[in-house]
Amino acid sequence: MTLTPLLELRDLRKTYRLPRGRVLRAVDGLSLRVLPGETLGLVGESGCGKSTLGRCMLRLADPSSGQILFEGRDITTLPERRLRALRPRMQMVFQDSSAALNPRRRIGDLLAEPLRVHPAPDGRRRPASVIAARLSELMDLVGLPVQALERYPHEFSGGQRQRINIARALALTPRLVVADEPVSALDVSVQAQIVNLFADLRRELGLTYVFIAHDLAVVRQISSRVAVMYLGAIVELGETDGVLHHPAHPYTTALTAAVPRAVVGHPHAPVLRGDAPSPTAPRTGCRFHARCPQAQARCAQEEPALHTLRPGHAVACHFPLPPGP
Amino acid sequence: MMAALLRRTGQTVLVLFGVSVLVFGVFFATPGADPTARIAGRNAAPQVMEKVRHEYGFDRPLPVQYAIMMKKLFITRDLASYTNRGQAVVPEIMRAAPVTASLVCGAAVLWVTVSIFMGTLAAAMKDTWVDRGLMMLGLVGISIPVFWLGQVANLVTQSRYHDTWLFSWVPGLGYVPFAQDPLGWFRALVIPWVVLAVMFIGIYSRVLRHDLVALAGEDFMRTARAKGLSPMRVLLRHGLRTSMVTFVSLFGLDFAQLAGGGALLTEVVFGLPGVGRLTYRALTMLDLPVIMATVMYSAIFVVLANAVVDVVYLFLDPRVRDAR
Amino acid sequence: MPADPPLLAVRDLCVSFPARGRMVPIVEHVSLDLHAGEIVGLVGESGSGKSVTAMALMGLIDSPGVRVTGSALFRGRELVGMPQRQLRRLRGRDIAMIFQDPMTAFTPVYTIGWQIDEQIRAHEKLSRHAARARTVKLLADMGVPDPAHMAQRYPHQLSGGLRQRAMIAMALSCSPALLIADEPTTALDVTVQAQILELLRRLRGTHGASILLITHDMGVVAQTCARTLVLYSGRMAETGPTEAVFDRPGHPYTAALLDAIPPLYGPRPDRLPAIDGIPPQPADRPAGCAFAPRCGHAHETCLPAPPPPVPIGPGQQAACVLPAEGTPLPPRGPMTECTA
Amino acid sequence: MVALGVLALMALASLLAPLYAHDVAHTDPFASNVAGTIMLDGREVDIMQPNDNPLHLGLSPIGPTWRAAYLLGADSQGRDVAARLLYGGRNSLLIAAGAAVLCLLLAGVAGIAAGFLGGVVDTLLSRLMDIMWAVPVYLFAISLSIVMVSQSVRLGPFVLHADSLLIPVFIIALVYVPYAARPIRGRVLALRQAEFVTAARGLGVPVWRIMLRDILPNLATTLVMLGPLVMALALLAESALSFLSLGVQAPQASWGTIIQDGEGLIYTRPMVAIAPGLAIVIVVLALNILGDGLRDALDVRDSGRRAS
Repeated sequence: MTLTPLLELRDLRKTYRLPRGRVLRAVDGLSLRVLPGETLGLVGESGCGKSTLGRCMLRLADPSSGQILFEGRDITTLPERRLRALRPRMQMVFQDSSAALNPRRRIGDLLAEPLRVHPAPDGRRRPASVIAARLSELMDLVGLPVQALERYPHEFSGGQRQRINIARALALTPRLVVADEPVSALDVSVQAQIVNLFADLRRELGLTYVFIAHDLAVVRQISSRVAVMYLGAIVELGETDGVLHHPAHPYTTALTAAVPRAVVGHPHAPVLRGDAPSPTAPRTGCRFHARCPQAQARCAQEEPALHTLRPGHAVACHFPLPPGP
Repeated sequence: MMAALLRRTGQTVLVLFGVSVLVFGVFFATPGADPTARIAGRNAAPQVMEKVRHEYGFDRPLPVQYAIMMKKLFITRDLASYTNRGQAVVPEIMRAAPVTASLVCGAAVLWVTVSIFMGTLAAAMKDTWVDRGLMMLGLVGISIPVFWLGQVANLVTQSRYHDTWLFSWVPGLGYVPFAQDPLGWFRALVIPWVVLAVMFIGIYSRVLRHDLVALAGEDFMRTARAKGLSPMRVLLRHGLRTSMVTFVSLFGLDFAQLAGGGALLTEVVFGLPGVGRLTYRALTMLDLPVIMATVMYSAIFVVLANAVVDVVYLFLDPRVRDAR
Repeated sequence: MPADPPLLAVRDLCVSFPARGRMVPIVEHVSLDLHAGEIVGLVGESGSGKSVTAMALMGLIDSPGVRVTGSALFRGRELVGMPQRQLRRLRGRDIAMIFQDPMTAFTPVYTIGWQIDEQIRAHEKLSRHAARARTVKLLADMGVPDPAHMAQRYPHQLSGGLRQRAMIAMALSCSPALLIADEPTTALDVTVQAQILELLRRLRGTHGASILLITHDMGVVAQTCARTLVLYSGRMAETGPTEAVFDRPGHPYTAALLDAIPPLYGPRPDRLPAIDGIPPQPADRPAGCAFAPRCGHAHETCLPAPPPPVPIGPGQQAACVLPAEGTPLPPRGPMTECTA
Repeated sequence: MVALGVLALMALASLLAPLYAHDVAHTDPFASNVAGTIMLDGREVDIMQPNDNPLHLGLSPIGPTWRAAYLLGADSQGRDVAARLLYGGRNSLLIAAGAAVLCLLLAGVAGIAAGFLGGVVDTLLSRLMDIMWAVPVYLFAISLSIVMVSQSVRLGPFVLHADSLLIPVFIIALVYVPYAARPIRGRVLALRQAEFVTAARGLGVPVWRIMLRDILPNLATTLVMLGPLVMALALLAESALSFLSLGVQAPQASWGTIIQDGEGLIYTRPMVAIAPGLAIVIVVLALNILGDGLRDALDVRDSGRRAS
């Protein structure tokens, strides 16, 4: 069965030029397919380029090279004006719920904005009554009272603001939603509400998610597939529990082992030493070899490609770990 | 590091070039006015006009005029005043420079010490009456026109209360070279120093207080307190030292502007024969070459001072050192 | 359970700030014991008052009009109301603190070594040279590579993990009896967090420090702390040995909080058991149990006044009416694990 | 609040200048009145009086009379200082306000262009500001003034006469552009990076609409804050230029020109110079307090968010 991917990235790169001739390779030759209806979790530590990748996917940042295909169509160099016509079908939810909402505008105004700037499917502008009806529908969808439309962003708690952000992203019934760390700024009790909301909305509206997070447990809860990123590239990709419970890449192993679980017992000794190297440092060979406990001579010279290990599980490692029992 | 230095130098040269073009443009390329008449002065004879036109190349294209002007300013240094019977301009500026330097340096010492004291004290006593009083005082200082303050100071020290014990030591207006009589130099300059410093004391103490108060909420200030340091040490060694970064950059700019002739009004009011008063005298006689030369001189000074501030910055803030 | 008097005994600590003309209680009646060599966790969501509690113990709150009442005995000396001059001698030498964000917690314009030297020399008469020698030794102990060189570097030149190690080195520089760690790993990546937690656990053995660990992460508590105190909206919800709190939570909030964490292993629930609503603002806390509006077990006895903590097991207390009414929560039991 | 009241009062007083001059004091503030006399305590008194030195050499204008006419005395041409003060205030305030508005307009355009378009435009504009900033503000203003005041300037169809009040407005506005453009550019830059702007782009909102609905309203606070501060600077600059005879040209008056008139009389009739100086101090102080208050008031939301 081959489905046309909703979103496809081909050898995508995003580099930033820094002073003193240094180059930051935020996304470093990355290929990925997002299938319709799935939730792809994107995990990695800070500075691994997952947020930049998320922005590149929607052309909110322009990639330095490579290709982005949305619904099979190349949008890599599409001018902003033409891109606008596609925006209703691809949306983003940001991490900082307060920064993503203009503090000087009312919630109702913010939510109506996409409905005002985009014509209705019949090509005409939406009349005010239609917009008003849609707004109350959206508030209902994310579980907020209609009265909230009259208020300003700062009058809400973080969780409520994130609901507003989600409502705005859904205003135009998109197919793809890229959520960039949407719950990492929230407390556990509120985080669970928002994770549930994402799951409910997917079921109700048939959405496709790219869910970016650093919290493995949250990603596992929501994702059908997981991609593990390290220094701008995917090192492991596959079905969620396959990757998290039977990792093939030493980095994924270390990552899962490092998560402090809310279970009292034997604390795990940390597997990795040191911090991740700076994404500006030049590198050769495997991007992980300097911290890898299993590194061998070959790892320092030759960069491993992401290859299929078994159906639905790919890894970028010369010496992948064997699957568990 | 080397590359950064080279880039900075390149930038400096570029700005200098830009400034010279700007100044040249203002004086000689303004639309609808004949520069010849400006240089020759009011009611100049036709022969003089002709001589000027030829000497400055006003009958030739603008870039040539610019080149001639720059050559006269920097290479042959024979730019001469027409209204003042051929007085060479550049040496005159050189003679006036020490006076300006004496005035500005003294004022700078005064304003830096007083404003650090005032700003720190206000920050330490945040939200008390001392704080409010000092800051209001600063605001008043900022709001006083310096030439008017100078006049009032003259009125008080030279006339009204000159005969009282308080101001009997104040000499008449004018300048005494340091080499000639250090004490006289000092006495002649004390009042101008204070007058010139008042506004800057206002600005700097307020900026410093604002910075220090903002810093008080920073994590590292809390760390410093958690280390068991005394409040004094926290404020001075951690707060003030960090604030110095903004303070110095501000200081560099203001100092350069003043030394470059920005202290004109003070010099005029107190009859100090510095660069500023030179400009003023030229101004009353519409002696354009002199004015242009002083403006150029001051711009060069400011640009160079900016470069120096950048270097000082490197020493003050290690983050900047690595960021370039 | 050690029988000797606790190193730190906090009783009925209350902190209130003035806002809009009245005193708003941020922290209410918090009590805890911390014995020598122990790591005690103080958990709560943002706004639960955990950081304020720590700052109050250190006497670091200096907002105008703040009122701290109750008692906090450190080695038998009362910290609440202690004059700043005495507190200052205590801070950094007997009680040290480390903070959440090691990036902003160091003064940017001095080297790491200078800042550690400064603390040592603030409390002990030591030459510059001797202080630096100790600094380098401490950095080495904390697992900082090439410590002599690292001491000469500025905070921004170090990675997050190294900065936090340097921060801990600074806190330990005068061998304090108590270390208050306020969200020490929140700003760090998980792999680095694991290293720092390992380091904190080791400190008890190597430096004999007791630790009050403040965090919002139940996972961090489970892995690090012998005993736990759960705060909710400025009040104690539950306290006890970590294992007991996690396995047999006595307060519905603790139970709900644990349930709301998505599991990394085991069966994946369709929906997470989330807690509805949000914690109340300190100014409009309900008269009764602060958790009652979000609690599935709330009934009329919860409403008139905040329930006092009642013992529900060895060393375990919960501020809930359920155990006294004979309907305690069922134990969650040790979590079933599917091993990798 | 008090600051606002003081400003309003000063502005009102200046507006009523003709009323005072014609109907209360009955003096003409623009005509020389060296030979004139006024009635004081029922006696007719010369406006120009012999000096009180032993030989009674030379003449000095009369000092403050504390009556309607010549309330603050006369200047060296026998003109009523009080009336001139009010007329001068009109010009000073008008020029300062005009310059502030024009300056913010220019700086706003430059700052928004540099901050929003970025790239080459930003580099060019920023360099230009650097270059302008390199010339001390007053020297720059003097240079421009001397060129424009000495001859009329023709800019296309517009002719600026040498005595036009527009000249100081234009000059002062121009020299303070870098001062105001820098913070505006910084703010625009920050806003352009703000997540809510990215979010708007993600929603497919056109650039002009983002500019209008998301950037400008957030920029307004910066402009409002800068307004009084720039006006304070402009007022000081105007008085300095006029003091150097490069600002407002005779027969018009401004506070700066009156101080200059008073310079020669400073030891004998100090009130001529002190009164306009005090007026400047009061207005500038009020403007600065207003600017400060605005900054505090507009910053509240930001500081309130820091609570954790």
